[in-house]
Amino acid sequence: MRSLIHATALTALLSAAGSIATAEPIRTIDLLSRPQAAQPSEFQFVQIIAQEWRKLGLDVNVRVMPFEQMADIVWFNRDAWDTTAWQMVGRPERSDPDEIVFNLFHTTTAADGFNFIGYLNPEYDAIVEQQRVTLDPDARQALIYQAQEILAADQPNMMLVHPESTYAFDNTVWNADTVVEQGGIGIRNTWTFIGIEPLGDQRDIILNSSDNVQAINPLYISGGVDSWVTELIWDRLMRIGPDGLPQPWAATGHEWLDETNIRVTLRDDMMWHDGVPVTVEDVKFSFEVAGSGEAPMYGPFVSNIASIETGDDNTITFTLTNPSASFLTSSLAKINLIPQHVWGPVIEGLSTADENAESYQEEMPIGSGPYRFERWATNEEIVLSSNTDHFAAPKADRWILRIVPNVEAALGMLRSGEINFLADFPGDPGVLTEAATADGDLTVVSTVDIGFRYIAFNHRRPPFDDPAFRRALSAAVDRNLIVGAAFRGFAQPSYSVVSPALPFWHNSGVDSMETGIEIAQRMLEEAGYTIVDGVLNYPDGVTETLPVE
Amino acid sequence: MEPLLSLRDLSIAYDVDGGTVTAVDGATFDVPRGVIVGLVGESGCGKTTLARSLTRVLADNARITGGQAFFDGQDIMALPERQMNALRWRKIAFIPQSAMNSLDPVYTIESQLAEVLCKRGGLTRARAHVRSEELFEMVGLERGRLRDYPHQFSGGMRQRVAIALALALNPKLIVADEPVTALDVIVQRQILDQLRDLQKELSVSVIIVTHDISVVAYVCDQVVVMYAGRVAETGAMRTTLTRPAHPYTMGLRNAFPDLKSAAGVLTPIEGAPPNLMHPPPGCRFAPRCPFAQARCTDSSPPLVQVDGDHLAACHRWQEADVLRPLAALTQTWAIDIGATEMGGAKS
Amino acid sequence: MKGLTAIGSRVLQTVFVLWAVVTILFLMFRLMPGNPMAAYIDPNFTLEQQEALMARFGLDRPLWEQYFIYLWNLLQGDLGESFFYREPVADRILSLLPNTLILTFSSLIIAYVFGILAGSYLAWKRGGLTEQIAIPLVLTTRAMPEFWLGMILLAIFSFWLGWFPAGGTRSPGAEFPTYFALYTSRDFLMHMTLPVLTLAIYSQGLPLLLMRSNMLDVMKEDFVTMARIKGLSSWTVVIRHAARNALLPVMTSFAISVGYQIQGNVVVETVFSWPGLGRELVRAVSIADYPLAQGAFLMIAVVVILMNLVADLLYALLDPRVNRE
Amino acid sequence: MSSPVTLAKGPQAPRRGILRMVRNAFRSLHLPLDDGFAIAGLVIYAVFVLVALFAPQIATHDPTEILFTATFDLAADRRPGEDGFIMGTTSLGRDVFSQLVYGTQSALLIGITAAVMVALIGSIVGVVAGYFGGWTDTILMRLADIAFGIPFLPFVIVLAAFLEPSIWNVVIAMALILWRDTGRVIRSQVLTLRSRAYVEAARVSGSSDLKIILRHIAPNILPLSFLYGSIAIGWAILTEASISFLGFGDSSTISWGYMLQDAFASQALSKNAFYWFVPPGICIILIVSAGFFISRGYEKILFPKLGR
Repeated sequence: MRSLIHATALTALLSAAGSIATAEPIRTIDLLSRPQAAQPSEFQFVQIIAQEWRKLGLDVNVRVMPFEQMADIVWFNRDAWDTTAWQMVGRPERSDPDEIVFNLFHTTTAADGFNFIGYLNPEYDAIVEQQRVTLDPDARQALIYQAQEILAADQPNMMLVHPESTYAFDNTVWNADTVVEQGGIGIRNTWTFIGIEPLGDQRDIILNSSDNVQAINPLYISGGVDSWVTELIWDRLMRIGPDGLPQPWAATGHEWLDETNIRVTLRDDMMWHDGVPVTVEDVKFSFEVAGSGEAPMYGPFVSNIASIETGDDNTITFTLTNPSASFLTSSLAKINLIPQHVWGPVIEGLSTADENAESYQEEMPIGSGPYRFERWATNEEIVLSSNTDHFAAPKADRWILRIVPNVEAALGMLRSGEINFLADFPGDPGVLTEAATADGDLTVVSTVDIGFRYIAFNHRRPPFDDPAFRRALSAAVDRNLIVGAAFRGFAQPSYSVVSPALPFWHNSGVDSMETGIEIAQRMLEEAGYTIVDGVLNYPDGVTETLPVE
Repeated sequence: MEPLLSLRDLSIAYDVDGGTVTAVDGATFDVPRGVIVGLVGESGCGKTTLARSLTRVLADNARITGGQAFFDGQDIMALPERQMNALRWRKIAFIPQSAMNSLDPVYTIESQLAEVLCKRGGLTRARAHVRSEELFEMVGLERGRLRDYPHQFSGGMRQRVAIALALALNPKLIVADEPVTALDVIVQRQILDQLRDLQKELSVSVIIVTHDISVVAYVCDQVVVMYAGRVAETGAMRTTLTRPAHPYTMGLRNAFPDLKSAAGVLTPIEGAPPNLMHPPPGCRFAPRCPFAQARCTDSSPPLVQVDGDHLAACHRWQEADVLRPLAALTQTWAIDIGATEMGGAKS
Repeated sequence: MKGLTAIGSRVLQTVFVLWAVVTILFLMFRLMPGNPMAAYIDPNFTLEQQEALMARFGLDRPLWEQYFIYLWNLLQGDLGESFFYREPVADRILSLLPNTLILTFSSLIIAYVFGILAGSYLAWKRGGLTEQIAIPLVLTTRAMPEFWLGMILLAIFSFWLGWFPAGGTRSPGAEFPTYFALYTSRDFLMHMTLPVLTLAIYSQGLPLLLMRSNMLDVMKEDFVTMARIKGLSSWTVVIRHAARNALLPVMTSFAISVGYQIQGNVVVETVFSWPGLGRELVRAVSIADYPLAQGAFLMIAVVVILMNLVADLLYALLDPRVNRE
Repeated sequence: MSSPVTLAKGPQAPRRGILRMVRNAFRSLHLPLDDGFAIAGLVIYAVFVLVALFAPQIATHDPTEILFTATFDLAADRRPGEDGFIMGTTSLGRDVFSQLVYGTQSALLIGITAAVMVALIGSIVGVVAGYFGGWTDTILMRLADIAFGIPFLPFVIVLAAFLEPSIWNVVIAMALILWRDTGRVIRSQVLTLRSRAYVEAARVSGSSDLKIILRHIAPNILPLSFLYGSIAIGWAILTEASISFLGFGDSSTISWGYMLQDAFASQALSKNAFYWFVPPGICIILIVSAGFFISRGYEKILFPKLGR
């Protein structure tokens, strides 16, 4: 209310001052959002942002559409949109900032990659290229800091929040002390599933997912839920630890021989679930298949590997084409180890077929991980059982994933004991915390996510090519309002694409922004924008030319 | 010999919106053993209601308001439902007007015969089958058609089926409600012949309800003429039809062709039967009667003996011999009696 | 002979409808806006990879060619491969179909048994107070959104009273050697109760009202009166004659209801986390998995079309008046 | 003699003309006014129509407006009466009462347009097929067969997913599919009408087809169209609700189905927010059963035998 009064007063002033100019009005700006049914928070913050922007004299048209249509426009028709809500989800391998800072903003990904906003900044390109090959963590940290500062100044996107991932478990079934909170990910993680200790007779972890499992395939990066399963069935040389840093897993350790050679030693006590021992040849095979084209989604993670040598002493040596700072996270902690005796013939058969390994669903998936595959009832449940021979054998007996599309039912099941670990909760987290207080036997844990929500500006279309305009739009909205009104408090204001959940990489120097309608109006005024008859106009002399769609 | 059925003052009324309709009002007549009695009258005169009342299966809104019906000495109107039900079909069977609608379309004829034979006659399935074939032969149908469904028969054949069904349990009385109405004349005659033959053979009593006096003339021994819920005239068929004492019977005779000889001019009775919710005072036929006098509209004529078992309910019965020739003339009935007589009646 | 010809032409008509629906489906899914590849946007996914994917699913060919390939594959029982699950659509659908069918048939059988009994009862008690209350009540059950009813039943019987589980077909981790063992277990019965109840409450209205009005009609028929005149017991009159005849259209409506119900299941399967065809369809549509959506849709359509056929044949079978020469 | 007539035709005449038109239009609806249920149904409709017309006056807020408290906090999950919200607020801070009131508009809009489409298309198809017969009939009836082969709800889901979310998707789908029942029934009705003596007479006397259809056929099939139309109202509203629940609804237009979806997605059950998810359900039940009640009234007009 208060800001509205200011806005009108200012509008009067501005229009009086700028009426003589030959300025051109800014067209109606589209703001894309997914439907409320799918994304209530997004729908809500888009409404709020549109309300605020309109106070600046912008004509904002909110267009609500399902993700497929939105992606079709944003991704495949890059000249055709103005602004859109967008989301980056947190994944363990995004604990290394490279993927985000490089792919989202580098010039090379602007044409058909993830830089769909068309941000072009040679200075920035140089910095993110440099951090890729800087192996010294401190030096690399400085570069990542610098990149964040450039982004803060340019505001290529309007960062909004890092949501909090909220999960819950039954503390009468599970020992709360054994639940592991992984930074940027939350308590639903492999460490928890391995370490969680039953208190009584119920020794099965029964968790829910609102989405179906797409595939259980170590060579296919499929749905988000699928990774919960694959991470338990298959081991990797390294795993991202609760602190967000890679730590030895199937490997006992690693050693950089030089900038492009790294030697890894494999544990010698590992067996595949069918009883065959895990060898370095299996490891070599796994990385080769990932790069063979039969597993296209894994290709990028091994594309930097020039060659792989196995040694007699249970070692594997990777030779890289270029030095890579994120190799441990994005390759060693990413590639699933698969048994050559199972996959060898399969891959051979596929090499002549149309399909690739992504279409191959093993009847009985065989890995070496802490859980074995037991059963899969389509769209209903997946049952894994504890691999007691594993070096990190789980304390629980079974891991049972139930597919529960109805959020309300998921919560009901948690309270009735039908499930004992709420691993997916698209609903209102406030309800969870209230339920926990009321019941006493539920523990709710919220964790700030690596992922984030933002409004993407299309730099190909004026006025979003003007950093000053972007800065003003960004400054118009109080992030705390978004946190409170769209996320019910379960989020943190975001000012950087590198989440505060990654304390080593996050530059807290950019963690503030003066916001408010008056501030935004002043910024626009200073950049030469005017208001004529309540409509925001371009600075004098600037004409609106849109790219040909 | 005591008659098989004696109706005494039987009255049946329907409860309808806005009042009561007395469909049968004090009906009194006898049905001797081993004869065919024709119950004749225009539609709506109560004859069907009367016929149905003999089975005591009436519409939901109908009730017996008075009188008795002695069947073999028992008043069936006063029998408890259980005992009445014991009589149904075993003693009193029924031939419906339209056999098409009266046969259940989803069962074969055999199964419908068997239903009666087993459930009501206590026969075994096997005996029932034998009996069914026997019945089919009796009514002149091929036994091979027992397995057929009702819709596969022609109208006349269905009527034979209905007769077979009625005969199934050797009843003493068969009530046939317009048994041949829907059929063409040739088939009518065949069916009636069949009925007559079987009746003689089995010496069963039959009541044929009909609006067609020629049917009565063709097949009945006795006749009961009903008008507007009341018995107008009753007696031996030949006497009653050749020497009717009631103008209504005289009129009826003119209105129908002879079954045997397709007769010449037909003279319908003008006007319509009275509304039975508010029947006119006096003789109910008076408004349409060419011979009505003042007393006719004042008081109701009682049923009086004309001659032997020939009874009639007309004030002018004694003048019957004089009136009869007049009634045979078409112009007697053609004058607009409604206007004059009705007007007179009302004043 | 005549009957056979009639059945033959009815079957031909069914084949024609199937072909038409298949064609409509094909066009519908190909001509609608939205990029089928949009679901695979990933920072690491290159344009070439996307094109390779398009080629793999034959989406790079001309439309008419795609159509004939689709028809040809369909004739061989090949519904294509799911974009999302990367497995044959037919396998997936066939593994879900039993769950949907069992839900559909159980609820309909309950609905019809109840509806037929209650409908007959109401016909018997016509004009009374029972009817004055029952008819609006029945109409109301048909006016309820199924998901709303389901949610409320869920809240009452599962969350609040805790009598029945809140979703799925079996307890977590419960193992059954065969589908038969699962479907005959107490566990399955408990899980099935609420969804079946929801569907049954919704579907009982049709057989009930149909049975009632048919009974009222049939009770006025001469053959029912005749049955009474024959002195047959009330039971025989009502059941053997009245109900048997009134049941005819109700039974054929059962087949048609199967078709209707199987589409309505979509909503209830979502409420009760039931792994069925409807839920799969909704999910496939929302992730633009065309082959899967198309396959699930087709399977539902096939059930609908076949049930329309069954309804007609059933009528011929149950009513001797039809096609018996 | 003539002057008073001219006088009476003065300024009042046009208004009287309109009145008569309204009355005639009203009469042509063949409203089933002799049936208790049907009257109850009509009264329910009348109330909802009034609410829809005066929604801006009745509603206390803009139903899509995000509401804040004086201290700039989101006014979410307010109980009825709290902070002056009659029926409380949603989890996203919208006024429940206002949504309920505005939901009436969408419900009537969807219901009535769908009913009109279904009745209109079905009647046209039925009349054309039944009246002209021959190839026209064959083609139209094969189309009806096909429409009978398309599962309705899945069809709406696909349509709603591919087109931008809108309440009109339901109406479009109904127009494309649900004319089939109406069409078939009206066709058979027309077939019997066509063989009636007066239609034959009109045809022999050289009346044009259009004239015969409008004069002799249309009035006789109107009640039947209305019967199917009044059932279609319910179908449309229920379908819209289901589509919303499945997440294919239009969140920029407030409908009862949208409200229910919003409530369930926001765990209104767990929050015991009965004031939020019960009223829209009741409203749907009321308006849909009102349609059924009215349809029973039409049934009585059409098939008096069924009456009791």
